[in-house]
Amino acid sequence: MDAQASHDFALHVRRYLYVFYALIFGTLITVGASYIKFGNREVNIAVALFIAISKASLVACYFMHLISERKMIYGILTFTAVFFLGLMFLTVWSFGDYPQHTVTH
Amino acid sequence: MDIPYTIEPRPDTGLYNAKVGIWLFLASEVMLFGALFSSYILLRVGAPEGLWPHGWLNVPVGTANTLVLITSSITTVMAWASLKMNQFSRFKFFHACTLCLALTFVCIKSYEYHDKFTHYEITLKNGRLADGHIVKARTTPKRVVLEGRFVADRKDLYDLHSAKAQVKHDEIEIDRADIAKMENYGPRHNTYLAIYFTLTGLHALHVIGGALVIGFLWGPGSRLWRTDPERFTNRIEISGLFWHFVDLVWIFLFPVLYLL
Amino acid sequence: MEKLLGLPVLASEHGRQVDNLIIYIHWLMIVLFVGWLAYFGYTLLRFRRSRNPRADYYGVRNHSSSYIEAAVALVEGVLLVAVAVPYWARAVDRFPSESESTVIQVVAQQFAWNVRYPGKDGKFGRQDMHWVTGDNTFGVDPNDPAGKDDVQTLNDIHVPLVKNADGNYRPVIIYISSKDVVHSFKIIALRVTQDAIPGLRIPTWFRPTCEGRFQINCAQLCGNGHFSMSQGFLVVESPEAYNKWLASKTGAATSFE
Amino acid sequence: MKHDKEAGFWTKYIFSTDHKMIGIQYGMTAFCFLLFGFCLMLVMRWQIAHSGQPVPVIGPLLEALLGNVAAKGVISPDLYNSFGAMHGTIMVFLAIVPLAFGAFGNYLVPLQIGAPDMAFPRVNMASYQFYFLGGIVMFVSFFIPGGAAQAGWTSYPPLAVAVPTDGQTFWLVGMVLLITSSLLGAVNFIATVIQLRAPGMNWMRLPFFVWAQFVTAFLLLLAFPPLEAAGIMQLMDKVAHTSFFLPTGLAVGGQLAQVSGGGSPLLWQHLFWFLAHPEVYVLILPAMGIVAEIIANNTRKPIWGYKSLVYSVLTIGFLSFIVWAHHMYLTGMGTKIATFFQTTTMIISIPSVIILTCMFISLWGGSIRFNPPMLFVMAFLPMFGIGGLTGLPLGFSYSDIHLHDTYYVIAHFHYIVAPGTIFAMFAGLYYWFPKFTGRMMNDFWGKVHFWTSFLFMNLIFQPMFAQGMAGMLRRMADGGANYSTAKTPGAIGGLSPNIIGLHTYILWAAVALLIAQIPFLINLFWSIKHGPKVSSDNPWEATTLEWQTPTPPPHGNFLEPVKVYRGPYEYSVPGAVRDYSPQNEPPGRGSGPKTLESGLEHAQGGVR
Ligand code: HEA
Ligand code: HEA
Ligand code: CUA
Ligand SMILES: [Cu+2]
Repeated sequence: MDAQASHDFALHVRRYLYVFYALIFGTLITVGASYIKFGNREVNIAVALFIAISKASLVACYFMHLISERKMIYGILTFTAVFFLGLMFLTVWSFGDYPQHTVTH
Repeated sequence: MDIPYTIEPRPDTGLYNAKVGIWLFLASEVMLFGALFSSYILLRVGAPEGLWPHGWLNVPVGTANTLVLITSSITTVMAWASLKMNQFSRFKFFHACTLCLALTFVCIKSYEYHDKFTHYEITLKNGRLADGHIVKARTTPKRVVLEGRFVADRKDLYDLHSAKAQVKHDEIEIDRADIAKMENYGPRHNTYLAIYFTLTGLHALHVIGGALVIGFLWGPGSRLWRTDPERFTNRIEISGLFWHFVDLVWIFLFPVLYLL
Repeated sequence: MEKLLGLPVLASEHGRQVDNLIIYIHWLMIVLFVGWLAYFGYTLLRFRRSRNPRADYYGVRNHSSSYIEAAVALVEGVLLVAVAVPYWARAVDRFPSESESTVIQVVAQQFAWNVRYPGKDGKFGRQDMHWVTGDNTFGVDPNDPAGKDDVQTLNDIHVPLVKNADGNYRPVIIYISSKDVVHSFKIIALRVTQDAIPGLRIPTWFRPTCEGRFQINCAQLCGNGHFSMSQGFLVVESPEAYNKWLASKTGAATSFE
Repeated sequence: MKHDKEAGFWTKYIFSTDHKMIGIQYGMTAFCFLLFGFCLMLVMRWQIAHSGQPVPVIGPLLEALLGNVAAKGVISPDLYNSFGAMHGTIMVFLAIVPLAFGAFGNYLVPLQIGAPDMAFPRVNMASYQFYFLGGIVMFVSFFIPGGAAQAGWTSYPPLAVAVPTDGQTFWLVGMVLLITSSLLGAVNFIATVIQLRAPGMNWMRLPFFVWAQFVTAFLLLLAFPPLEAAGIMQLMDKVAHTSFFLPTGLAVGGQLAQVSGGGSPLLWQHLFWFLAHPEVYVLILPAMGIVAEIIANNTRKPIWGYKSLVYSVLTIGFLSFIVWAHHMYLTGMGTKIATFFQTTTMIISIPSVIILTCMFISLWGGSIRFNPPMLFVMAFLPMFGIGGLTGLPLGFSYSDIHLHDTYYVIAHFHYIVAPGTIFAMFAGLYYWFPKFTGRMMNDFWGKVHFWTSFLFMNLIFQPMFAQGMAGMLRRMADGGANYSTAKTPGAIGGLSPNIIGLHTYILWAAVALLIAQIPFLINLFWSIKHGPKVSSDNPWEATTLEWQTPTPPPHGNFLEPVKVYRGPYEYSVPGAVRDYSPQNEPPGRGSGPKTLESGLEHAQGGVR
């Protein structure tokens, strides 16, 4: 492998380290945030999930190189994402929409 | 005719076969854990008021484990980069770290499991509840000794975040005669623990599986480097992708199960 | 058309629309099927090898078929918007007021139907799942007065056939649940089907239009006795007979066997 | 070929990584399960028609094998439920899917796209072995104490958890194995189609069969994992006594269940149907693919509307993920959610209409050869039509009130899977048999097989519509006798004697259907050894690539690298000498200019 290429990789490596620090930081603030009382729990959930999603996307984009992946992969993952959301939301939704007067316990 | 594009990417897709394969596999994994996450949401939303546990898991330990997994992720990607930069020994070093970290993760996890299995909730005949870790040494066939506390209402056991939950734990002795029901914090104890054990158990299996693969590629499998470095690097990339995914799942598991 | 499809006898008001919808769709199906079949038979004869040795590369050049497809879509759309959705909405989201109706609770079990009436005070006793025991099927709070006069029967539902002030037959509202596995409360002649799902108490309602003794079916596999879960009957009778029957039951409530 | 000579018996037949051998293994196993599933059903049909009477002939055998669930050769309700559940499971997961996807797909997809093999041959082998293992587990479960799963192929909890035998546990383990197998297979198929298409084989030149398999693979890949998750959870409920699907206050058999409660039975139903609806399209799409191939070949003209076929199958694939709750209309659904699922259900029926329409119109102007494969395909069209059309009244929640869980549903889907998919499988076997073996199957006996099967299939399933309309319910161990007017005099809504009476006819039609398979079996096995040898590698004069290989294809399939010049169905090209122009035949050479592919575009009209 020629010098140029390995030089690029040195750059890559530096980027990986930054991501690493970001992830550590993210973890710590998630824990921190969970001890703050935002009034109602929903806010805590929102915050925690937001951080989790950003961490996840860091891992996906840089460690898994999704940031520079091929169209084909994007296609596959988009469909997966759509169906996953479909599964989750439709199911949750239908648990919220029973006939009138239905008693759930 | 041999199978094309096992190593070099196919021009129009720009991918080699295994790359497509692993991403498809990961797609199915997304649906697998996705379904379990959806179930988690439904169980949690469906739980009666005040009967969904909060703060039942040890946050410091969980945090430590999260950091362990994240670190293993960076070492993995480093290992791959070293191969790209043609530095085999560095690769060996980094993946050695990965393997140790994986082991650490599993150990910590099993410690946490053990902690739950030795934690008991006892319903007394008079309706009161005792809750705490069992003290094996001093528990006899006649009496049970717990490192814990008595409570009147079940709800008091559920939200350990709230201020009043910060209670001191002392040794309590209970005569087996007045025990109505005694159950440890195993999967069957409630739906929270059920989904906790299922999700983390499945995740742990993935960790172990990934570690085995990486272990193989690190040990005997690495001979391939001499004969066919290109292919070997690809294999490391593939196994790496899987490992990152496992890490990624944990990134969601941790807040969802430990913090919220 | 009912005859042709062999739809069974009908004894409820909304059942008419159920049957109509079934009939409309079957018209669509028959038209499509016969139409296509005719075309199909014709082509098979006309273009068989012996009669047409050389095939035509292009075949049909117009897109009249697109119109057929569009038509199918259109009919389905109309049925959906004009019939299926509104009637379903009426069935599950516009219940008659309970004061104007006969309100009953049914809890299915392997392999029978527990029935519960509110009793004289017209109020069901407070219920909660944590009261449920082997013999307290409905999970009624034992120390709630409203529960004391509740009437409980097994496999035996009676409802009166009377006209309300508004001139319609008095509706029947049944809250359906199950204490063990999933069953399904189905009365064919009344066109009523509602799964009995443990952990949910789901209401369904209908207006009987004639007296009679109706078979209650269990339509969901519920174990090795599923096929024989057929002792349940719903009797639609005159108010007098109904009141007499109810009176004969009163007081049986306190013991939950 | 060189490779084959090296390979010994084990590597060649048992642990083969050659997609063709794996395809054949799949086929053999699946056919056996198909027959087995049918035999289960025959026993059930006897019990339905003559409940309580010992099964003739095999009654004693059953008692010997299964013990007192079949005491005196009489089918007990428990055994009936086991057989019902296993018939469904076996037919869907162990017979049709492995046959349509595992066997035909494995053998043909690489050939049709001009690839030497699957992308991951070893994964392919593993996929078969997982399938085989899963099959074993399912099969063994019949013989454990208490017998196989009894909660229907849908395995609804709490019943599935409450049934006191281990059959359900075996079922769950078996399912996890089968799911793993399908996932490996799906990954392999998709990767193969994406990566290994021969030069020139661009997406719009893929045979429709490959498209169908491609979409099928995606359905398996993304729809199965949720069921796997659900299966794991039910396994936990069964062995670890968790309460994922068990609500609070459950009182099975008199006393309170010793579980924490807090779960939801409907959760399972959602996760199950999220798989099971796409699954039903997994059962039909490959069949449609086979149908398209055979129609094009035997009408000697291009499939009409190739593009719209492709878009329709993609649409079906996409929509099939968001219609699942039409199986749950009567579990208590509000208007909003019901409207959503009714709408999607209606929308998804349109692409099917389009597909069938294209098939029908393809016949116009053709020069139709009526050989056994074509006959089965010609039967497929109206049979699928009936099955599909009867899906519509089920698709509206309001009419489903009357039809839900009646024999109308049974008839609906059997018209699609039995005279539909099974016929397509037969057609495919007759059609590709020369490629598999290098010999032809007997025409005459093929036709006998067709006409008899066609007749008896309809005699079996047609009456079920009437029974369903009259309100006869599924899964009745006595065929609904308990609900007959005879049993409940004076009650309104009982089943009339002539509705019950239909059982006898169905029984004998089913027996006759089994007998009708004998000519097929003999024909099949006889032809393998003694059938007339094919004169050329391309006996049907087809255009697709699988016919451009030696017969049977050697390891590695093609002798020299393939290049593709035209669309899949270039039959009767104007100006060409022969009435078929193989995909890999360079332009000019008597096959007409390659630009004629655009003629295809024109033929199916740019509009769609
Ligand atoms: C391969 C299998 C398969 C296929 C393709 C389908 C296709 C369809 N199915 Fe079916 N279905 C099943 C297998 C299948 N189904 C199974 C196994 C069950 C039962 C599960 C269980 O409970 O055990 C079931 C149950 C089932 C239900 C639940 C019923 C109930 O339990 O109450 C519903 C409800 O919406 C439904 C709807 C549909 C619809 C709208 C289609 C549509 O996709 C159909 C579209 C097709 C057409 C509209 C035909 C178009 C053809 C023409 C227009 C040409 C006509 C020309 C001639 C006939 C010559 N199906
Ligand atoms: C793909 C799916 C599939 C297929 C093909 C079939 C095929 C058949 N099914 Fe079944 N069936 C189901 C899926 C299927 N079924 C499901 C999911 C259920 C619901 C289960 C439940 O309630 O949970 C069901 C339920 C079901 C019932 C209702 C039971 C009940 O509710 O109590 C009935 C009743 O008659 C029935 C009958 C039949 C018949 C007569 C066939 C016939 O068409 C069979 C035809 C088979 C052949 C003609 C054999 C061909 C094989 C060969 C020729 C062998 C070749 C061998 C070698 C080469 C080695 N099936
Ligand atoms: Cu109760 Cu079936
Ligand atoms: Cu469906």
